Amino acid sequence: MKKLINGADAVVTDALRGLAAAHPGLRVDAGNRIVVRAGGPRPGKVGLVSGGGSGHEPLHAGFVGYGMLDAACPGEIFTSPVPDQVVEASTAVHGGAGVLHVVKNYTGDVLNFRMAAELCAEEGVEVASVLVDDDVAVRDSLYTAGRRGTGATVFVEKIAGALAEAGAPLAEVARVAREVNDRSRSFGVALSACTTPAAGKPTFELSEAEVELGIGIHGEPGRTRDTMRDARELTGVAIDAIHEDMPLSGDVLVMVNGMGGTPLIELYVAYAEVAGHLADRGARAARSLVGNYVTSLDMQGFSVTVCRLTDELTRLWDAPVETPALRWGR
Amino acid sequence: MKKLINGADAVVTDALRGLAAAHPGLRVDAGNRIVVRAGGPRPGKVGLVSGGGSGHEPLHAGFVGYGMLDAACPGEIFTSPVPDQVVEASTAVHGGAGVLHVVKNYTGDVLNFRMAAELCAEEGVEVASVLVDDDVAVRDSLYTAGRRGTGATVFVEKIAGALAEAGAPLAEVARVAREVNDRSRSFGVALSACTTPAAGKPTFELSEAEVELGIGIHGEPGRTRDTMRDARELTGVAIDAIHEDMPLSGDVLVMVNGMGGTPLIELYVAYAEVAGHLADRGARAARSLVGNYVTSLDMQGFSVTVCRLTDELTRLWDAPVETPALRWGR
Amino acid sequence: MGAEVGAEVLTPAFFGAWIEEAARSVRAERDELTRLDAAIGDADHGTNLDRGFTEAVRALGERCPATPGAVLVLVGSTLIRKVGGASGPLYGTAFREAGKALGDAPAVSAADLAAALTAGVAGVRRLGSAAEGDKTMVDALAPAAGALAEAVREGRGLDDALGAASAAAAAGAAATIPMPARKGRASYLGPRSVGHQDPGATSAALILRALHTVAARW
Amino acid sequence: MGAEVGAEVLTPAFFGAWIEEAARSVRAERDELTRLDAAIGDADHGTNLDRGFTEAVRALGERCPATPGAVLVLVGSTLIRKVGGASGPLYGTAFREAGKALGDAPAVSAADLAAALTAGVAGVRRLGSAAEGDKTMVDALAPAAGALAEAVREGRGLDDALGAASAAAAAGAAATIPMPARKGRASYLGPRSVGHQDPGATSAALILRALHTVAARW
Ligand SMILES: Nc1ncnc2c1ncn2[C@@H]1O[C@H](COP(=O)(O)OP(=O)(O)O)[C@@H](O)[C@H]1O
Ligand SMILES: Nc1ncnc2c1ncn2[C@@H]1O[C@H](COP(=O)(O)OP(=O)(O)O)[C@@H](O)[C@H]1O
Ligand SMILES: [Mg+2]
Ligand SMILES: [Mg+2]
Ligand SMILES: [Mg+2]
Ligand SMILES: [Mg+2]
Repeated sequence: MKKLINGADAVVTDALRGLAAAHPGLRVDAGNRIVVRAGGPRPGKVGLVSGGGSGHEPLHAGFVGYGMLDAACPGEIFTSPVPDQVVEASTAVHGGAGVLHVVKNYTGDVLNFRMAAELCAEEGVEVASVLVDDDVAVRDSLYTAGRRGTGATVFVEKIAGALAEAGAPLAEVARVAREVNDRSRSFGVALSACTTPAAGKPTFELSEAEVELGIGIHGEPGRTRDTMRDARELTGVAIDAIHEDMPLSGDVLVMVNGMGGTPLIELYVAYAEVAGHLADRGARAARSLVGNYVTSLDMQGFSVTVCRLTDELTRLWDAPVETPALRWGR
Repeated sequence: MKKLINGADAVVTDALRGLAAAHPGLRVDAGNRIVVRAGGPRPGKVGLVSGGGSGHEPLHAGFVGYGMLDAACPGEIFTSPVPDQVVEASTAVHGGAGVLHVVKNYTGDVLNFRMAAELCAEEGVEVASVLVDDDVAVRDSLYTAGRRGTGATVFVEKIAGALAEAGAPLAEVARVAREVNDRSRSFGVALSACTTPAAGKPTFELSEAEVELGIGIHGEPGRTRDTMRDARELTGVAIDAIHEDMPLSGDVLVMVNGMGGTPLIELYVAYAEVAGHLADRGARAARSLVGNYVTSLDMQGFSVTVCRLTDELTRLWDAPVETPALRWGR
Repeated sequence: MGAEVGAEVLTPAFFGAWIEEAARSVRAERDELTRLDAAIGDADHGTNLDRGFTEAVRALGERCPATPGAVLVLVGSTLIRKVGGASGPLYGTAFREAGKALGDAPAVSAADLAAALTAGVAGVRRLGSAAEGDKTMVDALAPAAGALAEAVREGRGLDDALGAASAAAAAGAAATIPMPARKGRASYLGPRSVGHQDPGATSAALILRALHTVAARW
Repeated sequence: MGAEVGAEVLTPAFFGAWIEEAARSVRAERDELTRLDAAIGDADHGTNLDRGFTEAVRALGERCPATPGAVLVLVGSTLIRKVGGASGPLYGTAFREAGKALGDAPAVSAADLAAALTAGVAGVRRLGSAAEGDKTMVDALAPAAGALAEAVREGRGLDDALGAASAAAAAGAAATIPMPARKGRASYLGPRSVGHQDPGATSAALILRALHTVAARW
């Protein structure tokens, strides 16, 4: 393992110091691991708080800013944040209109955010939570912890963030956040495993001829190991899996997301195929994102996330946003 | 080698198809490999054209749009474009006020752009060229092809693009482009080599204990092989090399750039150190970019580029830009 | 050695020694726990627990709680505040519930400890809604609580009783190997989780073994 | 075999055959050229030239130029239009300058070819400003042009003369191994470029060998 770090224990704190130095629009508490929009809470605006393990950059701290998150709580690498962080972030952004927690569906995230929400309630901060669980690779939710939250998190945070910025009440912001999640599905493929700084070696081994299909974003192996194929076929597997779960039609918002170690040129190759697969199924990629948004350290691979748009969602997607990783309209 | 592609020969064309599908603001001719801003040339506006080998994404096509490039000509992987591409792009964006070619200093780029400029002149398109040569790792330019053009290309394209957008004449746009280059320096470090689709294996081998110092952006080995060190020391080597060549002081624009295979969390770790090293030398990172901007396929590593700002350059850097990879202010 | 089962010999110092021994043991097995988690999870269980128990030892050193119950509640709260992930709230709740079950007695008996462990396991079950056989820490904790309660009922000595609990936890952890996971991250792997020992069950067995180690020299 | 040195026996078909043979040879050595370029450059020389010569053969097939000069000018223009990189303009210029030197004669002599090769090399030098010893294609092309001119002056047969040119190119390419590069990408490596054969000199030797191969069976 070779990483551009100062030691496994220092990665998260150091990266937060870098984030603070690079983005004066963020207030970063590197010690307590809280990233908040500078300027303090806006009275009457619903606060949006998310968080999760580190190693998925730019998620979540890279989405803190105008029109998206008010605060992010990064945990250790692949480890959900602790309740204290979430409570502190929630009170910091509370402008009197309540706080929405955007929680990816992992046992750790769910439990820590749940404890935090209870503590927030004790402190008089009204909290609503939305659970993101878009990953169709996880089936049989009776026998699993349920679907993982992956790429749709970006859509939920952007769209709910736009509505919160427009001054909508907590219930409305929560409603649209849930709607985005309900209308979104993801599927991921790994060409190589990632290496956590603590483990120091890849979480699994893949030969030159193999891929993992249906991976999550924590370096865990996927549902199945399969033979390596070209971009057209691999994206076809992803779109098929999504389409089978949620038939695709009409205008969609689509993200081709890199897992951290895949260069942009390959993501554009993949996007060309995804757009084609969507068209074949009668859907139209009305809006798109191509790049590294929800990563898994240095993993090579990609995920596809599709959201079936409504006019409202499209309008909120197009609304101005100003964060380190997503910016338009201002 | 495992890549998310449909075959080594198809990569560039496929990626351009993906770029076209993802960015309706671009007019992409995937066959002839020309990427132009939609909407055609604006009469009286200087056209900005750049190009170079593919494999450096988002450079250059990702910087085509309002306030930056008018056209990009992507060559094959790591191969400069041919004169025909440059001529076609130049005539396509010519609004009567001449065209600026932004050329990275490589023999191939220089020769092909020079031939293109001659052909443009024959067709009545006035062309000025600016050569970007910011890489301090290349010394003794008497015995080399001269310094390579690397990270400063982004600064040159952004700042000259802003001036062109403001309606400045060709000579002015060329002047500021040269000034940005003159005030900018870069240094790169590789933790691993990249693999070109055609070669199918890494261009060099590095052990777990080694790094290459002073690399370019084409997978070539650096000036020296050295022992792997932590982020603080590796960024120190880069800043030292830059500072030795161009003493750093005052406000600077700094980019910590990933080579394609290094995740964002590590780039932020590196940025924290770079900001510290700059402060130690009495310079202030007044503006910054952290991310993958001038890549080398899947190489792991980073480069640092520093530009000593003036009030004019700061103002032009801050001006609105709307491209796939760089966007603010609109 | 071998205090009477009914005797209230377990002081705050005993519980502090337990947590110190657990911290030592987790530190020693950190990389192995992470390796197990890499196979069917996300490769952080060792660092998570190491961080948490290190903090717990520090917190006990700073605050020196006066009752066994307060020791365990502080340990649980510290784990919740410092670990994160699934195991933070789960272990944190286990220790907090166990501590609450001990009330504010200045010293407690093996029978009290058995009841506390049972309360702790109940807390984990409630929070994580995992049943035995789901391939989680419950598969080590539940048999351990059962074995301890049984040994106490049978009137066996402390060392002996905790030896039985520790052995039951180890056996429970080993028994997770052939199970397909139904809770936590490993469940995403479905049948591919079979053949690997659950990291949380493994750490639970370590923590029970630490309890026995401390009891044996008490 | 062995036409008179003065005789104008080299027809457009001869030059077409040369380019076909060069294309075959570049295709066969493509991966080796790329491997050499990976060591001290950017791993594209083989694909660059393969693409260029494939296009050159296609262009000749479509347009069938009527003179040797027109054949070489078309080849050079095609290389410029299709190759890119450093080698595209350089080889393109070499062929274009050589073609222009042949004028519009319907067939040319070995002496004409020698002069054309000299003109081509001069074009490369002018454009790339590399001298012999800089570890570039010039290190193969210049000795080849010299050897051909010399053989022609000595009145040797075509096969023999081109054999000498090909041998000189091969020797020139091999001689680049100990050189530190001063032009092109390899120069960035400074002393680390020593010990590797220059890819452009290697391809130049291949192209000269193709010329000899075709002459030998003409
Ligand atoms: N719902 C649950 N109930 C009980 N234990 C669980 C549950 N989910 C996960 N665990 C335990 O947590 C362990 C993983 O802990 P850890 O790796 O620290 O957290 P995370 O899974 O969030 O990375 C698993 O091995 C398992 O024993
Ligand atoms: N200035 C120059 N003069 C002559 N030949 C050169 C010069 N620069 C480079 N070359 C030749 O070009 C070859 C590299 O060609 P190629 O790999 O196709 O282009 P690039 O270097 O642009 O990738 C080198 O091996 C060398 O022989
Ligand atoms: Mg975790
Ligand atoms: Mg090249
Ligand atoms: Mg884990
Ligand atoms: Mg090359």
